[in-house]
Amino acid sequence: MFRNQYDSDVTVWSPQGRLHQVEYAMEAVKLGSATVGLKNKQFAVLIALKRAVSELSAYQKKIIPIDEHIGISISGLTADARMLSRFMRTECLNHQYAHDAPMPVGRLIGLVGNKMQICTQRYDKRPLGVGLLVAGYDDQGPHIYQTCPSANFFDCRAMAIGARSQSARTYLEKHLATFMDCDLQDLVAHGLRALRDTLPNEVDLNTKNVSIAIVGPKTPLRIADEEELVRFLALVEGEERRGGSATATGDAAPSDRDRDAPGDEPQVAVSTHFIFLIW
Amino acid sequence: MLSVNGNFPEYAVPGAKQVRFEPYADNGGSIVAIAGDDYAVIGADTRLSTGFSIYTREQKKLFKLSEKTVLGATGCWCDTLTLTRLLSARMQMYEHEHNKSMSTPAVAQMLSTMLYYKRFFPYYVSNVLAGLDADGKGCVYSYDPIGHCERSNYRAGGSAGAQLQPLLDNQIGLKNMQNVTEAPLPREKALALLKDVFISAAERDIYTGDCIYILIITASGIQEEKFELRKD
Amino acid sequence: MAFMGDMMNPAPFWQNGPAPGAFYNFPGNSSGFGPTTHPVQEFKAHSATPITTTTTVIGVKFDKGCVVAADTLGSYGTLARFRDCPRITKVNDLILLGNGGDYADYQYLKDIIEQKIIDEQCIGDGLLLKPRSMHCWLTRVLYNKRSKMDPLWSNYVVAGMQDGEPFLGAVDKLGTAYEDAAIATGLGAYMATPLIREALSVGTLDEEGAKALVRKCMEVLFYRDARAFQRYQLGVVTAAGVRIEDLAELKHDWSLAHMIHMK
Amino acid sequence: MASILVPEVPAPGFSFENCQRNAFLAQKGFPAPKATKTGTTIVGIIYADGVILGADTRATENTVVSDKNCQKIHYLAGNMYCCGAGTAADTEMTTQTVASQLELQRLHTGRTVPVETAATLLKRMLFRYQGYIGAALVLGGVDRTGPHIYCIYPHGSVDKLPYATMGSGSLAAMAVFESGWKPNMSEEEGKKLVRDAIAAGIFNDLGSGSNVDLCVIRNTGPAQYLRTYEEANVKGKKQGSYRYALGTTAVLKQRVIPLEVTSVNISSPQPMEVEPTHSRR
Repeated sequence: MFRNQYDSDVTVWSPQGRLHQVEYAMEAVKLGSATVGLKNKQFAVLIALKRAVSELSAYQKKIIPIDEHIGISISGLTADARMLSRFMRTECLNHQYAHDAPMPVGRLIGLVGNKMQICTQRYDKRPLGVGLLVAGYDDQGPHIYQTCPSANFFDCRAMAIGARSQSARTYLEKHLATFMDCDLQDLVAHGLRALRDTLPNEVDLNTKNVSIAIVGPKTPLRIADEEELVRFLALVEGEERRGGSATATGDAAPSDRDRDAPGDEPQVAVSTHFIFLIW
Repeated sequence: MLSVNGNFPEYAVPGAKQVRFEPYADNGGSIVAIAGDDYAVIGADTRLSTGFSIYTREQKKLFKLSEKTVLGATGCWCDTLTLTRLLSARMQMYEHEHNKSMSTPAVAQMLSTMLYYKRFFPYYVSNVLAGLDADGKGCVYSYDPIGHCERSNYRAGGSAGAQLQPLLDNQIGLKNMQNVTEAPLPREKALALLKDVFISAAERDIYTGDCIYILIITASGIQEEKFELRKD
Repeated sequence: MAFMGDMMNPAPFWQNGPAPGAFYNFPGNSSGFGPTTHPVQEFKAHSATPITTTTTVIGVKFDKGCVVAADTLGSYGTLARFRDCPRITKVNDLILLGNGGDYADYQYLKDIIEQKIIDEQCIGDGLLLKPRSMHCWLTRVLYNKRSKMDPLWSNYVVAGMQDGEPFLGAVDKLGTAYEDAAIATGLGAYMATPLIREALSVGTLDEEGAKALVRKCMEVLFYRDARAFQRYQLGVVTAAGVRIEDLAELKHDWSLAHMIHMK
Repeated sequence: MASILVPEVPAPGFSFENCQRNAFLAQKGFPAPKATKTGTTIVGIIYADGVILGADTRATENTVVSDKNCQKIHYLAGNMYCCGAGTAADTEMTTQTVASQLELQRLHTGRTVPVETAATLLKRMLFRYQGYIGAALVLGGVDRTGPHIYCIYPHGSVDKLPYATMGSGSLAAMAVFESGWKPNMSEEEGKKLVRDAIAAGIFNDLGSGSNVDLCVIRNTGPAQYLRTYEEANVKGKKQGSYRYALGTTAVLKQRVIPLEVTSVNISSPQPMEVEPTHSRR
């Protein structure tokens, strides 16, 4: 089933100047459960919503540690994410081996971007169907990066990707100004609230479906264990939920607000960001 | 053609001459490791030297590989540096793949494999690995440069290893003694013994001296200690 | 045709004297005839010998930075051949690099390092290579070359500011790396380090004290090292950046010579 | 010619009879045993009224210290001493040989032997043996022509200098002299400088170690040998006790051999004539 006749192959342009296969790949990100990343002056935090495929299965891992100072949370094709995370881990190890210093986060993202770009330009390859939120800490402080199947990457202060993540972004945008100066507890609380906004009303965050990773100065990347999760979840427990966000199909309505997140809205965002942005 | 050879004695002509490149160096240093029931102590001197001169008096030769494992390595320092870097990279890969940190016996086995991988261009390193095993018992592994591995409770290695091992055999192994009862070695005694044997080594081995850097591995973590030796 | 030597089996480039005319065809000198003490051409001949060489490079740490000094003589065997071989370079605002040993190998590696820095600047993320990373990278490069039995025949001294603290490290041609507050390579390892260690044992130095100490060491080396030279470079790295001073000329005093009489 | 009554006087000098055998053995893979080398720092300077010699006290066999407090400043004559580096036996024997020759010379002439005589004897001896006697010496002394320091190399070459160093720590010591020596130093300054030079060797050269020995030879008065002028390195204090309880060593075998004692009466023979005061033994 083709949406139109210009999407048979990654290398075929549409007359509007779009690469439909790449745009379809962007859609894959939205199939994954939501994940939120945000930072203050010291820490970068990833919060992800885990899904269980069935009652019988375990919750799918969403956050992958890359190095002592970098972690990623994924949305989209897990297998693609595993390939990418393996690449990132190798790069970090190589950098540590040759330079006796942790890989700067921005440079790692640059390499990931280059790697992902190759398969958007060759007919015998397919774009990766996964979006990443990368949290890292280096000499320049904490970082949150977002990468897309289109091989774009963005340096963000806060970001959310995945199913129904528009609601989380709305929350993040609203509170963006407060993040930089709040402490770690509040930062996590903000993240949890943002993530909770993506949930249907009948579901709430619990220790089983939430995963939190924190990285900061003298704090190697740590994925919160059950005990810590309980403490973090207690921060937002019982709060009134903003609600209304959780429509079953996710963020269908295109919006101009989330210019930081081209990945989510191919129809609008890609045409402005992906194709004409020169990095 | 005139043959000059044979008519004149062969004088060595000074000046620029071809030097055979020697890829190994002996940078000296000694290690002693002692394991107890719930601890392991490992110490190495901090003198890095070549020939008759000292590179530095404060080179730590112990590498914390994890919370439970410490590697002491002496010999050819450039090989040591490379080996330990590779080892920690491999350990991180293990951690990523298995989602847990490596146990001391696992590190011990991997080190053996990594050494044997270079069987015909070996790492010229004397390794002694100390740590706690899966049951929390202290353990010591010692190696030859090409990967032979042996678990024991005490071991001396490096430039004064041959002088210190008999002393440890006697004091800890209670070899060749009568009317002695084997009792678990308390930590304080092990530490005192380790310092004492290094004092003796510094007396007689020119490559051992300056300072001992000691790590004490227990279930609650790794403690550091330093102890001065003679500087000549 | 005797003076031509063995055309099929030419001698190595440098061997005790000018090979082309073979003036010095003394026995025992392998540029000539007959069996030699070592094979002239081995199966896989690498740069087994340094050709144009430089001597000592000294590095000293003081309270707020490091000083590195080296003279500018390039020796061609026993010949004092090149008199202007600078071998202290600024790598970036954090790193000062000194070298001693084969000069060609140094120039080769210097070009690579310079390109590495340009590449980094092109990324434009404002991050600078730090001395510890530079030190580690050099160690890897030199170790890899030695493992191929094709060494870069030189020693490096890396000085710099690592996160606000002075850093001083050395690497030799094998990839033997260490850090210390007093580093000297070549003959300086025997003659300069005793003086520097003695000075440091008294207390930490300030910048002027460290510079004076290094100048004294250069003078002593000039008296005793046959491959040393009176013109030298001195570089300082502090939090303010890297500064390489203009070539300095040693003051030397030979009045002592008049006191020496064999009778 | 030789008999028990008239033993043959051995030929003076070294015996070379095993040289060929040893060369053959070495070729077959049995090298000669290693001699003790004193990887050493020895120095000497001229100061205002005399000379000061200095030495460390470590002797090594390869990388093992074989003597922690050996003596490297050897007596030659009352007015001169000689520091030795290289093969321990060679330095000791060479200086002893020359010392006896100097004493004979002194008795023969009835005068203080000049330092130059010692230097000449030493260099002749070393040159004759073409470096096979591995003695590197710093000779210092005073005579009627003033203070002298000679530096004598194993092959027999000689330097006469105001300050000299030898041995594996010679570069470290020379660095100290090059930066600190000046003409007409006082005795205190001189001793300090020599101590510093030896200390530089002790701490920076692995072949040198332990203590500093000095020997001050003044133009006036006798030489002053300052054995252990400074204990540069003190042995660390042991924390444990390493005494063994009685009975720790196993007795493997025990055998009692009874001694048969038989008493014999010895009667002393009667002397021919008895001297009341002297008795012969």
